[in-house]
Amino acid sequence: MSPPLFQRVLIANRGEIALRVIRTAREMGIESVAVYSDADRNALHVRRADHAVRIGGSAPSDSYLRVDAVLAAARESGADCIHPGYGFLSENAGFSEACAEAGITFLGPSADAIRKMGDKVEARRVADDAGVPLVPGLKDDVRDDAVLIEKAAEIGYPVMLKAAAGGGGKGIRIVRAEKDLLAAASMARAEARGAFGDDRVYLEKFVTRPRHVEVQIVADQHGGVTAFGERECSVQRRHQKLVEESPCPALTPELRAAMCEAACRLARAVDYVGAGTVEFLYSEGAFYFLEMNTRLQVEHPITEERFGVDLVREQFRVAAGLPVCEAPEPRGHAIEVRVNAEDPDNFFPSLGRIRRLGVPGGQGVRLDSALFRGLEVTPFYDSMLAKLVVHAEDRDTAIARAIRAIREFRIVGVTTSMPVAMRALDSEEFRSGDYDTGILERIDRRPSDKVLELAALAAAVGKFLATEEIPVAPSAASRPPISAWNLLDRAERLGRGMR
Amino acid sequence: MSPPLFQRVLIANRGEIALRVIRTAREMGIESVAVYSDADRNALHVRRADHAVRIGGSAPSDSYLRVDAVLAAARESGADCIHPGYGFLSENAGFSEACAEAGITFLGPSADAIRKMGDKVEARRVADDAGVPLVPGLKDDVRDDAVLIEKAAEIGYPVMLKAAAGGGGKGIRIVRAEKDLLAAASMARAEARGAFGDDRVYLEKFVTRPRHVEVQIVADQHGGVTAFGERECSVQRRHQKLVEESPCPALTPELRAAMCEAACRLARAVDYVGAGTVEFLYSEGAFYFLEMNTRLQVEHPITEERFGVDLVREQFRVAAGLPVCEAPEPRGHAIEVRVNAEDPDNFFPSLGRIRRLGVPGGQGVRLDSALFRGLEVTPFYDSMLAKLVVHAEDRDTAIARAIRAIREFRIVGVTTSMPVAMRALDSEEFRSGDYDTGILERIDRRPSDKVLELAALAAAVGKFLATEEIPVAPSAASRPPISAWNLLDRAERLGRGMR
Amino acid sequence: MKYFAKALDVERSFTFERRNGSLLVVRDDGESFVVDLSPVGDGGAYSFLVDGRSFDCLLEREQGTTVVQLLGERVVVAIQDERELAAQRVAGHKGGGRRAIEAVMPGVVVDVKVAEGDTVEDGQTLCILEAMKMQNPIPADGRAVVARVAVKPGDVVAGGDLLVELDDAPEAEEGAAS
Amino acid sequence: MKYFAKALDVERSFTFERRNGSLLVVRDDGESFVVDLSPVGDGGAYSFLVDGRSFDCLLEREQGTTVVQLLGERVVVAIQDERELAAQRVAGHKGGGRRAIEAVMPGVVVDVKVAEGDTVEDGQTLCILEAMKMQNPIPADGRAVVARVAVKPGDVVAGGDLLVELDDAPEAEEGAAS
Repeated sequence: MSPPLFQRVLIANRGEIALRVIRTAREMGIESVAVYSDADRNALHVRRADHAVRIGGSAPSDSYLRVDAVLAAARESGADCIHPGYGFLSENAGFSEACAEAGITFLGPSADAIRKMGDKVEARRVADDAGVPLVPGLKDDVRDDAVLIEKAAEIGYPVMLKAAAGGGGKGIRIVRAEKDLLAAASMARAEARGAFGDDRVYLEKFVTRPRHVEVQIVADQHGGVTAFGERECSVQRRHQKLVEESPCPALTPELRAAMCEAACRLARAVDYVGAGTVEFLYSEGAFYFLEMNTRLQVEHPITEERFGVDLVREQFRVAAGLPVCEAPEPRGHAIEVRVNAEDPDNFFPSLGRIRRLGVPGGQGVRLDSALFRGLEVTPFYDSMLAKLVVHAEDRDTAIARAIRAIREFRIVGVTTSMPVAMRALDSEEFRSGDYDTGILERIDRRPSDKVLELAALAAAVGKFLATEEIPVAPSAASRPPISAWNLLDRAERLGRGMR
Repeated sequence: MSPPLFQRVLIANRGEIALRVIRTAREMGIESVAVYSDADRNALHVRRADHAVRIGGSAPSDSYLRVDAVLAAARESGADCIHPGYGFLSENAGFSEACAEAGITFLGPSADAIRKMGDKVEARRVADDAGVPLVPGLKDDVRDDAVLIEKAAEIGYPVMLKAAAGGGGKGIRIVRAEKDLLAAASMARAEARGAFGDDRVYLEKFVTRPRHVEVQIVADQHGGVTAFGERECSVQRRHQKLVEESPCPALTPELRAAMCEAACRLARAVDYVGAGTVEFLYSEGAFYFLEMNTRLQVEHPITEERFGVDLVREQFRVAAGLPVCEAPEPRGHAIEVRVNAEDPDNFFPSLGRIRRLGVPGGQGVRLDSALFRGLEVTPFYDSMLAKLVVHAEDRDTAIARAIRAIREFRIVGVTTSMPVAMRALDSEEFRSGDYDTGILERIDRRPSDKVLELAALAAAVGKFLATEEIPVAPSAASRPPISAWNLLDRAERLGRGMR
Repeated sequence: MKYFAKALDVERSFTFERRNGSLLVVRDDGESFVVDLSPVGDGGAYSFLVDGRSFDCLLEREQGTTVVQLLGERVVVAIQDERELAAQRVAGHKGGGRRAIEAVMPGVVVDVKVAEGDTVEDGQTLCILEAMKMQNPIPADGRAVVARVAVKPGDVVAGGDLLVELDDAPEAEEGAAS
Repeated sequence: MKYFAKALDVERSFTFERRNGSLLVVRDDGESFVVDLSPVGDGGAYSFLVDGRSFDCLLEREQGTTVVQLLGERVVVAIQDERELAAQRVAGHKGGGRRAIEAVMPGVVVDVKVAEGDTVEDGQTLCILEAMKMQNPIPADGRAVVARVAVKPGDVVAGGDLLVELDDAPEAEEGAAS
């Protein structure tokens, strides 16, 4: 075996992504250093790392967000590189800079690239210059009716009129045909003046049935950029992704190639080094730049499964100055289901202790999680408990595999989002492949009658057996062993029913 | 989705292989029927199937080996096909026949093919006729010294002289050069006469540093046979495989092609239909037929991982009359580690209840097991608890991944063979790829000093903390919560140390 | 004895019978099932056989309800036997009265949507609690009048802390309430 | 107080000290370690930090021994504190005497290799027990004389059933025993 590329990596993160990096580091012969907050003393990323350093209190601002504490831990433990994971400090340009100053390799892009892509206006400008398509629209208000009509025709209907001073969806009017444009414009101006005291309005294409599609790239220090295909991430609620798949069922090979090319152009335009994701809005044969995430993405495993690459390994490799690998021929279809600790009906976070855990297995099933029996799910961190990733020969089999894996996955102690994901996967809309970012709102949230009937039956049988098995007049000597459940039931009966 | 190939499959097996078949059946839209013995009422294969039928008592002869009970269960549950798994009835020609008579599809070869390959002498004859190489040797005793010398030269030294009436390794003499042949022959005859009252001896090639290499084939009803490469299974003890890998690091592309071709010829020679494995002895650039297993093999997943195929799906497909798929280009390297409930030092079976379970995960890790917390490991069945399968870009990474997955795998309640497998994987001999069936005997069974020192330290700290935390004069009111462990320690101290 | 189960809008009652070592359940619609509910270990896992069909299920029994997990779904089933139902009927209908809406989890109050004296409808958002990186609207548990608002934006609350107190509102007209 | 640990041929003793909230262990060779052994749940899992190095470990404590699982290995550690060692010394050396060799698991006796009166060496196979599809040689636990053979080939035995009784053998010469 060749000597490892780095001696020791500090992972400035927690949970499944910290574990993800530890695993690849170990496989590459690189020692790992975990950092932890007080709440995470017993977390799996601490137990699985080779070294562990406490960096502060439970609140992220007291630990995982502290640049000084993380760098001190790196120095103390002798780490020669830092992996930021996602979230926390991963898109903090100052952190990238501080690592460079401390002589520790940051496994991500330069501060400059992070800053450019982190500023929405600047990112759009860079993308535009690099020939990456943006959602068509005007930058300024147009007062001349004839010009407005001409520009709207150029953009193509439907178009949106957006109040310049507005935001959060306020002051938007959708215009579907030219005949309605001028009337809508004057109404929009009047509304904007009333609401914001500013009657300027912009024209922008209204993207119908939008899909969220993103391209995974890895760039090296020698100008090499590889695109590892795309991921379809339209199954979202409140802009939080719940299910992702690869490839996107809507793309033609030509569109895919064009999208990958555009992503690579953008990466080159900012001298990008490392793994990154370029997000696009896709609609009816066209795609538009949304933003670039200058880090490893949560849903990167579906790309890894299809391409047979390890993206964290590529991160280490390009950071060490090696060229990025060529993209192998992708194989089959991959789906990721995010398992969040939340109420499946109202998406409220669910806190508690994991009392029982049974994980799915078998062919084509990968679980990235930091779950263990006994884990306390606290309010301090993200509610994502696990990423269930399946890979199969074709899309139908991948969907079937994801559903069977969800059925095998047992978590007791907190409620999870799995039932919602299962119903989305099982829906006609998802199966058809022809869906958009509104899919979750259209999914039936009610379990089937079959399930409800079975649940009622199971609950009744459970109660009957628990009730029946308590002797009517138990004597200490002859009493059969009584489980905690039976005791609970008896307490219930004595406390309520028999009073 | 197209209609399923079968309505309902009964799995005439238990444990991980039953679960394996249930999973693929579900993904193909085929309902599954589990059968179970009394010991297996709560087994995972029963809980994960769509239907379950009790077939008898805990001893295999009272349940899983009963052709009548299995067929009755198939009729009762309306199954239209039966998967035999491995072991139990899977290589029982009468069972294949009985299924055919009952009008139920047997997911395996014909009774005729099973019989031919099940009879060692007949199997060798068929293989010989099909041009599959056998270990060179003579079928009869040769009394003429000149002929003996000539034949031994033809076979090539070293050769073995084996007593015709011998067996189990008794009465074997190895001859390394021609000058020793005649003396050895007369000694062997004398010994054979003394031991067995029969002085006939045979001449056979002595295979030095043998490796066990096998080829996976799937054959359809139309004469199509696909070979899915080979598996290297030389890490054995007492003829039980412990670690398997694919590809075999010793084979050249030419040898691999020749071995696959030979396996396909043999399958065609017996009109084979279904999945099967042709086992070879490999030594120094040559391979010799050992036997054919007319069923799915325990270690089939490493083939699935490399080729991206589902062999159980192929079994269903060819049984339904569809053509077998072409072998895709294999990718990377795969390793299987069998996790047996046994003492890692003496290989004794270890029985007990699984009290704690933590399974490995992440990229390239597949676990096929019917383990769950609470499982009773009984003496009735095979001691294999799980198959840990890893897949990676290259062999070095696959080895590293297998080791890190073993380190993540936690089983409390029975001892397992994992430490032995880990040391084998970590050995210079295995890493070099140049090993043979004797490798396990050469592996150091002692944990490293580092591990022993750490274990001593951990045990001491554990005992110190448990002892220290018991107040010297506890009063009921102020006593801190005492764990069961502390109580155990206190009992120990009161019962022994303080007496 | 009868057992009454309610899973969302599915309401059923069951009676039980033991026959030749098997357990027979008869449902109120006359359908009957041979069932075998076998506990796996002690954590609430069961192997549930219904007329030969097999379900891997989890039952978490709490006061008056059982949370059932099977086929990838999670269903909260209200479950009572005849005695419990009778006891409850004796206790009579409690009504709403004044009640506290409490923080279901620790978090930060980012917005308060109501003021004292407001009449709110069932499900209407009272305030918004941010926890675990998400904004969670806290809804009214029925039509009510806001008796007291105990928090203001920016407040950090622990799980169980009082957010809002509600009083029963005068009955709305039949049409509006349904 | 000193703690004595023995893992195979590694024998160590340790003393403990608490310093500024840290736990310091000093080993008999003078090496010292700052350790933190943090229990994870109640099943014997621990996060074990030794001078900043991290180990995910399992400790199963039994009478006089602790089974330690870490780094993929499983090590049985004999562990005693000073008091226990002193008590044991008082009790004195017990010696072997007559003892029963029992079936460690249920199975079928397929072969008996010794007869009454035989002198057997440590580790010598007494009989062969087939269980879980494997043949398991049952060894003598030391140099001994066979006092009684309680089974014959074909016998089905349960776990704990007597197989053979052994008596202490006269001491072998120094050279043969080592």
